[in-house]
Amino acid sequence: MSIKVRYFASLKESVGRSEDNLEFAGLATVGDVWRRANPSKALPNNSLAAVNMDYVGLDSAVKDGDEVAFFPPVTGG
Amino acid sequence: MSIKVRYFASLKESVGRSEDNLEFAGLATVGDVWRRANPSKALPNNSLAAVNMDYVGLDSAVKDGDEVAFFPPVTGG
Amino acid sequence: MDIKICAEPFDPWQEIREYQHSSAKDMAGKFGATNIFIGTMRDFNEGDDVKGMTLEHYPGMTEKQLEKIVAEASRQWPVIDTLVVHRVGDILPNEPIVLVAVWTSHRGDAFDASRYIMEALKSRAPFWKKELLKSQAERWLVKNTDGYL
Amino acid sequence: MDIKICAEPFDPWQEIREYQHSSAKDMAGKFGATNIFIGTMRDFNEGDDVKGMTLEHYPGMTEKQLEKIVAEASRQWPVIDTLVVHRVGDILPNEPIVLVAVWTSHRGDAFDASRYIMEALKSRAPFWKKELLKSQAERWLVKNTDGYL
Repeated sequence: MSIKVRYFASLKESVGRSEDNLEFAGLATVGDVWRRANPSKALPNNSLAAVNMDYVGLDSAVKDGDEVAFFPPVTGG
Repeated sequence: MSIKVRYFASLKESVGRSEDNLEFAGLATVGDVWRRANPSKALPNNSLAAVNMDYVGLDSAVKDGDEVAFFPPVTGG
Repeated sequence: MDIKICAEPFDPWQEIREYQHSSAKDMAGKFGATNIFIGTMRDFNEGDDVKGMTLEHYPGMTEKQLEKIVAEASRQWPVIDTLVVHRVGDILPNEPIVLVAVWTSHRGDAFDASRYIMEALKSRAPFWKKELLKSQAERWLVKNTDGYL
Repeated sequence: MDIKICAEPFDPWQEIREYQHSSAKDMAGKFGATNIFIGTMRDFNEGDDVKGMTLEHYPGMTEKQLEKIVAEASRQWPVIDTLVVHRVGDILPNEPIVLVAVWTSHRGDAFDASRYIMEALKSRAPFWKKELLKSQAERWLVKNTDGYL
Protein backbone atom coordinates (compact mmCIF):
# COMPACT_ATOMS: atom_id res chain seq x y z
CA MET A 1 0.00 0.00 0.00
CA SER A 2 1.02 3.56 -0.69
CA ILE A 3 0.65 6.35 1.88
CA LYS A 4 1.72 9.96 1.52
CA VAL A 5 2.88 11.43 4.83
CA ARG A 6 3.10 15.18 5.42
CA TYR A 7 4.64 17.20 8.25
CA PHE A 8 4.08 20.83 9.11
CA ALA A 9 5.55 23.66 11.14
CA SER A 10 7.79 22.75 14.12
CA LEU A 11 7.18 19.04 13.54
CA LYS A 12 8.42 19.40 9.96
CA GLU A 13 11.55 21.06 11.31
CA SER A 14 12.14 18.42 13.95
CA VAL A 15 11.72 15.45 11.57
CA GLY A 16 13.78 17.34 9.00
CA ARG A 17 11.48 16.78 6.01
CA SER A 18 8.07 17.90 4.77
CA GLU A 19 6.84 14.60 3.37
CA ASP A 20 7.39 10.88 2.96
CA ASN A 21 5.95 8.50 0.43
CA LEU A 22 5.54 5.16 2.19
CA GLU A 23 5.21 1.94 0.21
CA PHE A 24 4.69 -0.75 2.83
CA ALA A 25 2.19 -3.48 3.50
CA GLY A 26 0.70 -3.79 6.98
CA LEU A 27 0.03 -0.15 7.85
CA ALA A 28 -3.26 -0.41 9.70
CA THR A 29 -3.51 2.85 11.63
CA VAL A 30 -2.27 6.41 11.68
CA GLY A 31 0.00 5.44 14.56
CA ASP A 32 1.54 2.69 12.40
CA VAL A 33 2.25 5.25 9.69
CA TRP A 34 4.13 7.48 12.14
CA ARG A 35 6.18 4.58 13.56
CA ARG A 36 7.09 3.28 10.12
CA ALA A 37 8.10 6.73 8.86
CA ASN A 38 9.90 7.73 12.07
CA PRO A 39 11.10 4.53 13.74
CA SER A 40 13.49 6.24 16.13
CA LYS A 41 11.31 9.21 17.12
CA ALA A 42 8.17 9.30 19.26
CA LEU A 43 5.35 11.50 18.04
CA PRO A 44 5.31 14.54 20.38
CA ASN A 45 2.46 14.29 22.86
CA ASN A 46 0.41 17.26 21.76
CA SER A 47 0.63 16.46 18.02
CA LEU A 48 -2.42 16.39 15.79
CA ALA A 49 -3.05 14.01 12.91
CA ALA A 50 -5.23 14.13 9.81
CA VAL A 51 -6.18 11.63 7.13
CA ASN A 52 -7.21 13.14 3.82
CA MET A 53 -7.44 16.54 5.50
CA ASP A 54 -9.81 15.49 8.29
CA TYR A 55 -8.71 15.29 11.91
CA VAL A 56 -8.35 11.72 13.21
CA GLY A 57 -6.98 9.89 16.24
CA LEU A 58 -3.81 7.78 16.09
CA ASP A 59 -5.83 4.57 16.14
CA SER A 60 -7.79 5.61 13.07
CA ALA A 61 -7.51 3.24 10.10
CA VAL A 62 -5.56 4.09 6.95
CA LYS A 63 -5.96 2.64 3.47
CA ASP A 64 -4.01 2.61 0.25
CA GLY A 65 -3.74 6.08 -1.29
CA ASP A 66 -4.41 8.05 1.90
CA GLU A 67 -2.66 11.28 2.74
CA VAL A 68 -1.68 11.28 6.41
CA ALA A 69 -0.49 14.48 8.08
CA PHE A 70 1.17 15.17 11.43
CA PHE A 71 1.50 18.62 12.94
CA PRO A 72 1.66 20.57 16.20
CA PRO A 73 -1.34 22.41 17.72
CA VAL A 74 -2.58 25.05 15.32
CA THR A 75 -1.92 28.74 16.00
CA GLY A 76 -3.73 30.67 13.28
CA GLY A 77 -6.17 33.55 13.50
CA MET B 1 -38.91 77.92 39.48
CA SER B 2 -38.30 77.40 35.81
CA ILE B 3 -38.28 73.93 34.19
CA LYS B 4 -37.86 73.10 30.53
CA VAL B 5 -39.85 70.01 29.55
CA ARG B 6 -39.12 68.05 26.39
CA TYR B 7 -41.06 65.28 24.63
CA PHE B 8 -39.83 62.87 21.98
CA ALA B 9 -41.09 60.43 19.37
CA SER B 10 -44.59 58.95 19.84
CA LEU B 11 -45.00 60.79 23.16
CA LYS B 12 -44.27 64.08 21.43
CA GLU B 13 -46.97 63.24 18.88
CA SER B 14 -49.51 62.25 21.52
CA VAL B 15 -49.00 65.37 23.67
CA GLY B 16 -48.94 67.44 20.49
CA ARG B 17 -45.85 69.51 21.29
CA SER B 18 -42.11 69.05 21.62
CA GLU B 19 -41.47 71.21 24.67
CA ASP B 20 -42.93 73.26 27.48
CA ASN B 21 -41.35 75.96 29.59
CA LEU B 22 -42.88 75.70 33.06
CA GLU B 23 -42.74 78.60 35.49
CA PHE B 24 -44.35 77.30 38.66
CA ALA B 25 -43.46 77.06 42.31
CA GLY B 26 -43.88 73.73 44.09
CA LEU B 27 -42.57 71.30 41.48
CA ALA B 28 -40.75 68.78 43.67
CA THR B 29 -40.37 65.72 41.44
CA VAL B 30 -40.30 64.60 37.83
CA GLY B 31 -43.81 63.23 38.33
CA ASP B 32 -44.97 66.70 39.46
CA VAL B 33 -43.53 68.17 36.29
CA TRP B 34 -45.50 65.77 34.10
CA ARG B 35 -48.76 66.38 35.98
CA ARG B 36 -48.36 70.14 35.85
CA ALA B 37 -47.54 70.12 32.14
CA ASN B 38 -50.18 67.53 31.23
CA PRO B 39 -52.95 67.80 33.82
CA SER B 40 -55.48 65.79 31.83
CA LYS B 41 -53.19 63.05 30.52
CA ALA B 42 -51.52 60.20 32.41
CA LEU B 43 -47.92 59.44 31.52
CA PRO B 44 -48.00 56.19 29.49
CA ASN B 45 -46.84 53.25 31.61
CA ASN B 46 -43.67 52.35 29.75
CA SER B 47 -42.41 55.95 29.44
CA LEU B 48 -38.88 56.93 30.36
CA ALA B 49 -37.78 60.17 32.00
CA ALA B 50 -34.52 62.10 32.15
CA VAL B 51 -33.31 65.12 34.07
CA ASN B 52 -30.48 67.02 32.47
CA MET B 53 -29.96 64.10 30.05
CA ASP B 54 -29.60 61.40 32.72
CA TYR B 55 -32.24 58.74 33.26
CA VAL B 56 -34.24 59.18 36.46
CA GLY B 57 -37.34 57.79 38.13
CA LEU B 58 -40.59 59.76 38.43
CA ASP B 59 -39.96 60.42 42.12
CA SER B 60 -36.59 62.00 41.39
CA ALA B 61 -36.23 65.60 42.59
CA VAL B 62 -36.14 68.56 40.21
CA LYS B 63 -34.68 72.01 40.78
CA ASP B 64 -34.86 75.39 39.13
CA GLY B 65 -33.28 75.38 35.67
CA ASP B 66 -33.54 71.62 35.08
CA GLU B 67 -34.35 70.14 31.70
CA VAL B 68 -36.83 67.29 32.15
CA ALA B 69 -37.57 64.92 29.26
CA PHE B 70 -40.26 62.29 28.72
CA PHE B 71 -40.12 59.70 25.97
CA PRO B 72 -41.12 56.15 25.02
CA PRO B 73 -38.73 53.16 25.18
CA VAL B 74 -35.77 53.75 22.90
CA THR B 75 -35.46 51.87 19.61
CA GLY B 76 -32.10 52.84 18.17
CA GLY B 77 -29.27 50.72 16.85
CA MET C 1 -12.63 57.29 21.35
CA ASP C 2 -15.13 58.95 19.08
CA ILE C 3 -18.91 59.14 18.94
CA LYS C 4 -20.58 60.50 15.83
CA ILE C 5 -24.21 61.22 15.05
CA CYS C 6 -24.68 61.44 11.27
CA ALA C 7 -27.61 63.09 9.55
CA GLU C 8 -26.41 61.78 6.17
CA PRO C 9 -25.67 58.23 4.95
CA PHE C 10 -22.25 56.98 6.04
CA ASP C 11 -19.92 54.31 4.67
CA PRO C 12 -18.90 52.14 7.64
CA TRP C 13 -15.70 50.89 5.95
CA GLN C 14 -14.65 54.43 5.18
CA GLU C 15 -15.41 55.54 8.76
CA ILE C 16 -13.34 52.73 10.26
CA ARG C 17 -10.47 53.14 7.83
CA GLU C 18 -10.29 56.88 8.47
CA TYR C 19 -10.57 56.50 12.20
CA GLN C 20 -7.93 53.81 12.37
CA HIS C 21 -5.69 55.86 10.13
CA SER C 22 -6.12 58.98 12.27
CA SER C 23 -5.25 56.97 15.37
CA ALA C 24 -2.50 55.01 13.63
CA LYS C 25 0.39 56.60 15.43
CA ASP C 26 -1.08 55.47 18.75
CA MET C 27 -2.52 52.13 17.74
CA ALA C 28 -0.22 50.61 15.11
CA GLY C 29 1.18 47.30 16.31
CA LYS C 30 -0.60 47.62 19.67
CA PHE C 31 -3.99 46.08 18.99
CA GLY C 32 -4.46 42.46 18.03
CA ALA C 33 -8.22 42.36 17.75
CA THR C 34 -10.98 44.49 16.27
CA ASN C 35 -14.64 43.67 16.57
CA ILE C 36 -17.14 45.59 14.51
CA PHE C 37 -20.90 45.53 14.53
CA ILE C 38 -22.96 47.18 11.83
CA GLY C 39 -26.72 47.48 11.95
CA THR C 40 -28.33 47.98 8.55
CA MET C 41 -31.85 48.94 7.62
CA ARG C 42 -33.89 46.04 6.27
CA ASP C 43 -36.71 46.35 3.75
CA PHE C 44 -39.09 44.28 5.86
CA ASN C 45 -40.14 44.10 9.50
CA GLU C 46 -42.83 42.20 11.36
CA GLY C 47 -44.15 40.82 8.08
CA ASP C 48 -44.47 44.18 6.31
CA ASP C 49 -42.52 45.73 3.46
CA VAL C 50 -40.74 48.84 4.71
CA LYS C 51 -39.94 51.73 2.37
CA GLY C 52 -37.98 53.89 4.75
CA MET C 53 -37.49 55.02 8.30
CA THR C 54 -37.09 58.23 10.25
CA LEU C 55 -34.71 58.11 13.17
CA GLU C 56 -35.29 60.73 15.85
CA HIS C 57 -32.86 61.37 18.69
CA TYR C 58 -32.37 63.60 21.72
CA PRO C 59 -29.33 65.72 20.82
CA GLY C 60 -26.99 66.01 23.76
CA MET C 61 -28.50 63.16 25.75
CA THR C 62 -27.68 60.70 22.99
CA GLU C 63 -24.00 61.62 23.06
CA LYS C 64 -23.95 61.71 26.87
CA GLN C 65 -25.44 58.23 27.15
CA LEU C 66 -23.16 56.79 24.47
CA GLU C 67 -20.12 58.23 26.26
CA LYS C 68 -21.28 56.59 29.49
CA ILE C 69 -21.78 53.26 27.75
CA VAL C 70 -18.33 53.33 26.16
CA ALA C 71 -16.81 54.29 29.52
CA GLU C 72 -18.59 51.36 31.18
CA ALA C 73 -17.24 48.97 28.55
CA SER C 74 -13.75 50.38 29.01
CA ARG C 75 -13.93 49.74 32.74
CA GLN C 76 -15.02 46.13 32.23
CA TRP C 77 -12.60 45.16 29.44
CA PRO C 78 -9.13 46.42 28.47
CA VAL C 79 -10.25 48.46 25.49
CA ILE C 80 -7.65 50.32 23.43
CA ASP C 81 -10.05 52.40 21.37
CA THR C 82 -13.72 52.64 20.38
CA LEU C 83 -15.69 54.24 17.56
CA VAL C 84 -19.47 54.60 17.57
CA VAL C 85 -21.37 56.06 14.60
CA HIS C 86 -25.17 56.32 14.48
CA ARG C 87 -27.45 57.63 11.74
CA VAL C 88 -30.38 59.94 12.38
CA GLY C 89 -32.96 61.42 10.01
CA ASP C 90 -34.48 59.75 6.95
CA ILE C 91 -33.03 56.34 6.19
CA LEU C 92 -33.57 54.00 3.25
CA PRO C 93 -33.36 50.19 3.23
CA ASN C 94 -29.81 48.85 2.99
CA GLU C 95 -28.32 51.99 4.57
CA PRO C 96 -26.19 51.50 7.69
CA ILE C 97 -27.85 52.67 10.90
CA VAL C 98 -25.17 52.00 13.50
CA LEU C 99 -21.49 51.13 13.62
CA VAL C 100 -19.62 50.02 16.75
CA ALA C 101 -15.90 49.25 16.46
CA VAL C 102 -13.71 48.17 19.37
CA TRP C 103 -9.95 47.69 19.32
CA THR C 104 -8.33 45.50 21.99
CA SER C 105 -5.27 43.32 22.50
CA HIS C 106 -7.19 40.04 22.70
CA ARG C 107 -10.17 38.80 20.77
CA GLY C 108 -12.45 37.84 23.66
CA ASP C 109 -12.39 41.40 24.99
CA ALA C 110 -13.20 42.84 21.56
CA PHE C 111 -16.27 40.59 21.16
CA ASP C 112 -17.45 41.21 24.73
CA ALA C 113 -17.00 44.99 24.71
CA SER C 114 -18.52 45.46 21.27
CA ARG C 115 -21.57 43.40 22.19
CA TYR C 116 -21.94 45.19 25.52
CA ILE C 117 -21.91 48.57 23.78
CA MET C 118 -24.47 47.44 21.20
CA GLU C 119 -26.84 46.02 23.82
CA ALA C 120 -26.53 49.10 26.03
CA LEU C 121 -27.01 51.39 23.02
CA LYS C 122 -30.15 49.48 22.06
CA SER C 123 -31.62 49.75 25.54
CA ARG C 124 -30.43 53.19 26.69
CA ALA C 125 -29.34 55.54 23.89
CA PRO C 126 -32.25 57.89 23.12
CA PHE C 127 -33.08 57.10 19.50
CA TRP C 128 -36.52 56.30 18.14
CA LYS C 129 -37.44 54.70 14.83
CA LYS C 130 -40.57 55.37 12.86
CA GLU C 131 -41.11 53.08 9.89
CA LEU C 132 -42.77 54.11 6.65
CA LEU C 133 -44.47 51.04 5.20
CA LYS C 134 -45.03 50.33 1.53
CA SER C 135 -48.74 50.78 2.29
CA GLN C 136 -47.82 54.41 3.21
CA ALA C 137 -48.75 53.75 6.84
CA GLU C 138 -46.30 55.02 9.44
CA ARG C 139 -45.56 53.29 12.72
CA TRP C 140 -43.27 53.86 15.66
CA LEU C 141 -41.20 50.87 16.71
CA VAL C 142 -42.33 49.98 20.21
CA LYS C 143 -39.36 48.23 21.79
CA ASN C 144 -35.97 46.79 20.94
CA THR C 145 -35.52 43.07 21.51
CA ASP C 146 -32.78 41.65 23.70
CA GLY C 147 -29.80 40.65 21.57
CA TYR C 148 -28.48 38.14 24.09
CA LEU C 149 -31.50 35.83 23.67
CA MET D 1 -19.96 32.26 1.34
CA ASP D 2 -16.33 32.75 0.50
CA ILE D 3 -13.07 31.58 2.04
CA LYS D 4 -9.84 33.18 0.89
CA ILE D 5 -6.24 32.38 1.76
CA CYS D 6 -4.05 35.39 0.88
CA ALA D 7 -0.31 35.26 0.39
CA GLU D 8 -0.16 39.08 0.17
CA PRO D 9 -1.33 41.80 2.56
CA PHE D 10 -5.05 42.46 2.33
CA ASP D 11 -7.21 45.44 3.24
CA PRO D 12 -10.11 44.12 5.33
CA TRP D 13 -12.37 47.09 4.53
CA GLN D 14 -11.80 46.64 0.84
CA GLU D 15 -12.45 42.90 1.09
CA ILE D 16 -15.74 43.41 2.91
CA ARG D 17 -16.88 46.22 0.68
CA GLU D 18 -16.15 44.22 -2.46
CA TYR D 19 -17.74 41.08 -1.11
CA GLN D 20 -20.84 42.88 0.04
CA HIS D 21 -21.06 44.68 -3.30
CA SER D 22 -20.68 41.42 -5.25
CA SER D 23 -23.47 39.87 -3.18
CA ALA D 24 -25.56 43.04 -3.18
CA LYS D 25 -28.31 41.77 -5.41
CA ASP D 26 -28.94 38.90 -2.99
CA MET D 27 -28.34 40.67 0.29
CA ALA D 28 -29.54 44.27 -0.10
CA GLY D 29 -32.31 45.03 2.37
CA LYS D 30 -32.26 41.45 3.72
CA PHE D 31 -29.61 41.60 6.43
CA GLY D 32 -29.93 43.74 9.51
CA ALA D 33 -26.70 42.82 11.25
CA THR D 34 -23.06 42.36 10.33
CA ASN D 35 -20.41 41.28 12.78
CA ILE D 36 -16.79 41.47 11.79
CA PHE D 37 -13.69 40.28 13.56
CA ILE D 38 -10.22 41.28 12.45
CA GLY D 39 -7.04 39.86 13.94
CA THR D 40 -4.01 42.06 13.43
CA MET D 41 -0.35 41.34 13.99
CA ARG D 42 1.05 43.05 17.08
CA ASP D 43 4.63 44.18 17.49
CA PHE D 44 5.02 42.47 20.87
CA ASN D 45 4.15 39.09 22.37
CA GLU D 46 4.96 37.42 25.66
CA GLY D 47 7.12 40.37 26.66
CA ASP D 48 9.26 40.42 23.51
CA ASP D 49 9.43 42.83 20.61
CA VAL D 50 8.35 41.06 17.45
CA LYS D 51 9.66 42.12 14.03
CA GLY D 52 7.63 39.82 11.87
CA MET D 53 5.95 36.49 11.52
CA THR D 54 5.73 33.63 9.05
CA LEU D 55 2.37 31.94 8.75
CA GLU D 56 2.43 28.40 7.42
CA HIS D 57 -0.67 26.47 6.44
CA TYR D 58 -1.76 23.13 5.03
CA PRO D 59 -3.21 23.99 1.62
CA GLY D 60 -6.42 22.10 1.00
CA MET D 61 -6.96 21.08 4.61
CA THR D 62 -7.16 24.71 5.68
CA GLU D 63 -9.96 25.42 3.23
CA LYS D 64 -11.71 22.15 4.05
CA GLN D 65 -11.69 22.86 7.79
CA LEU D 66 -12.82 26.46 7.33
CA GLU D 67 -15.71 25.32 5.14
CA LYS D 68 -16.75 22.85 7.85
CA ILE D 69 -16.58 25.54 10.51
CA VAL D 70 -18.70 27.96 8.49
CA ALA D 71 -21.21 25.17 7.79
CA GLU D 72 -21.40 24.38 11.52
CA ALA D 73 -22.07 28.05 12.30
CA SER D 74 -24.73 28.18 9.60
CA ARG D 75 -26.50 25.18 11.13
CA GLN D 76 -26.48 26.76 14.60
CA TRP D 77 -27.53 30.29 13.66
CA PRO D 78 -29.57 31.72 10.77
CA VAL D 79 -26.63 33.08 8.81
CA ILE D 80 -27.27 34.91 5.54
CA ASP D 81 -23.67 35.06 4.36
CA THR D 82 -20.09 34.66 5.59
CA LEU D 83 -16.67 35.79 4.45
CA VAL D 84 -13.40 34.44 5.87
CA VAL D 85 -10.01 35.78 4.76
CA HIS D 86 -6.71 34.58 6.26
CA ARG D 87 -3.16 35.66 5.51
CA VAL D 88 -0.28 33.25 5.03
CA GLY D 89 3.42 33.86 4.36
CA ASP D 90 5.55 36.67 5.76
CA ILE D 91 3.62 39.18 7.84
CA LEU D 92 4.67 42.47 9.40
CA PRO D 93 3.32 44.11 12.54
CA ASN D 94 0.06 46.00 12.03
CA GLU D 95 -0.92 43.84 9.03
CA PRO D 96 -4.28 42.04 9.23
CA ILE D 97 -4.01 38.27 9.76
CA VAL D 98 -7.62 37.18 9.73
CA LEU D 99 -11.02 38.59 8.82
CA VAL D 100 -14.34 36.96 9.66
CA ALA D 101 -17.56 38.70 8.56
CA VAL D 102 -21.04 37.34 9.18
CA TRP D 103 -24.30 38.77 7.86
CA THR D 104 -27.56 37.89 9.64
CA SER D 105 -31.04 39.30 10.23
CA HIS D 106 -30.58 39.86 13.96
CA ARG D 107 -27.60 41.09 15.93
CA GLY D 108 -27.32 38.28 18.47
CA ASP D 109 -26.85 35.72 15.71
CA ALA D 110 -24.16 37.82 14.03
CA PHE D 111 -22.15 38.09 17.26
CA ASP D 112 -22.58 34.41 18.13
CA ALA D 113 -21.77 33.03 14.69
CA SER D 114 -18.77 35.30 14.16
CA ARG D 115 -17.31 34.38 17.53
CA TYR D 116 -17.96 30.69 16.96
CA ILE D 117 -16.14 30.81 13.63
CA MET D 118 -13.17 32.67 15.16
CA GLU D 119 -12.84 30.25 18.08
CA ALA D 120 -13.14 27.21 15.84
CA LEU D 121 -10.65 28.69 13.37
CA LYS D 122 -8.19 29.30 16.20
CA SER D 123 -8.49 25.74 17.48
CA ARG D 124 -8.92 23.74 14.26
CA ALA D 125 -7.80 25.53 11.09
CA PRO D 126 -4.29 24.28 10.21
CA PHE D 127 -2.20 27.46 10.40
CA TRP D 128 1.05 27.85 12.32
CA LYS D 129 2.81 31.05 13.33
CA LYS D 130 6.54 31.47 13.69
CA GLU D 131 7.62 34.77 15.20
CA LEU D 132 10.80 36.59 14.31
CA LEU D 133 11.92 38.54 17.36
CA LYS D 134 13.83 41.79 17.35
CA SER D 135 16.72 39.79 18.83
CA GLN D 136 16.66 37.81 15.52
CA ALA D 137 15.58 34.69 17.38
CA GLU D 138 12.75 32.71 15.80
CA ARG D 139 10.07 30.84 17.74
CA TRP D 140 7.01 28.82 16.90
CA LEU D 141 3.88 29.82 18.76
CA VAL D 142 2.93 26.83 20.89
CA LYS D 143 -0.81 27.14 21.41
CA ASN D 144 -3.69 29.53 20.91
CA THR D 145 -5.49 30.70 24.03
CA ASP D 146 -9.22 30.30 24.52
CA GLY D 147 -11.04 33.45 23.48
CA TYR D 148 -14.08 32.77 25.68
CA LEU D 149 -12.11 33.16 28.92
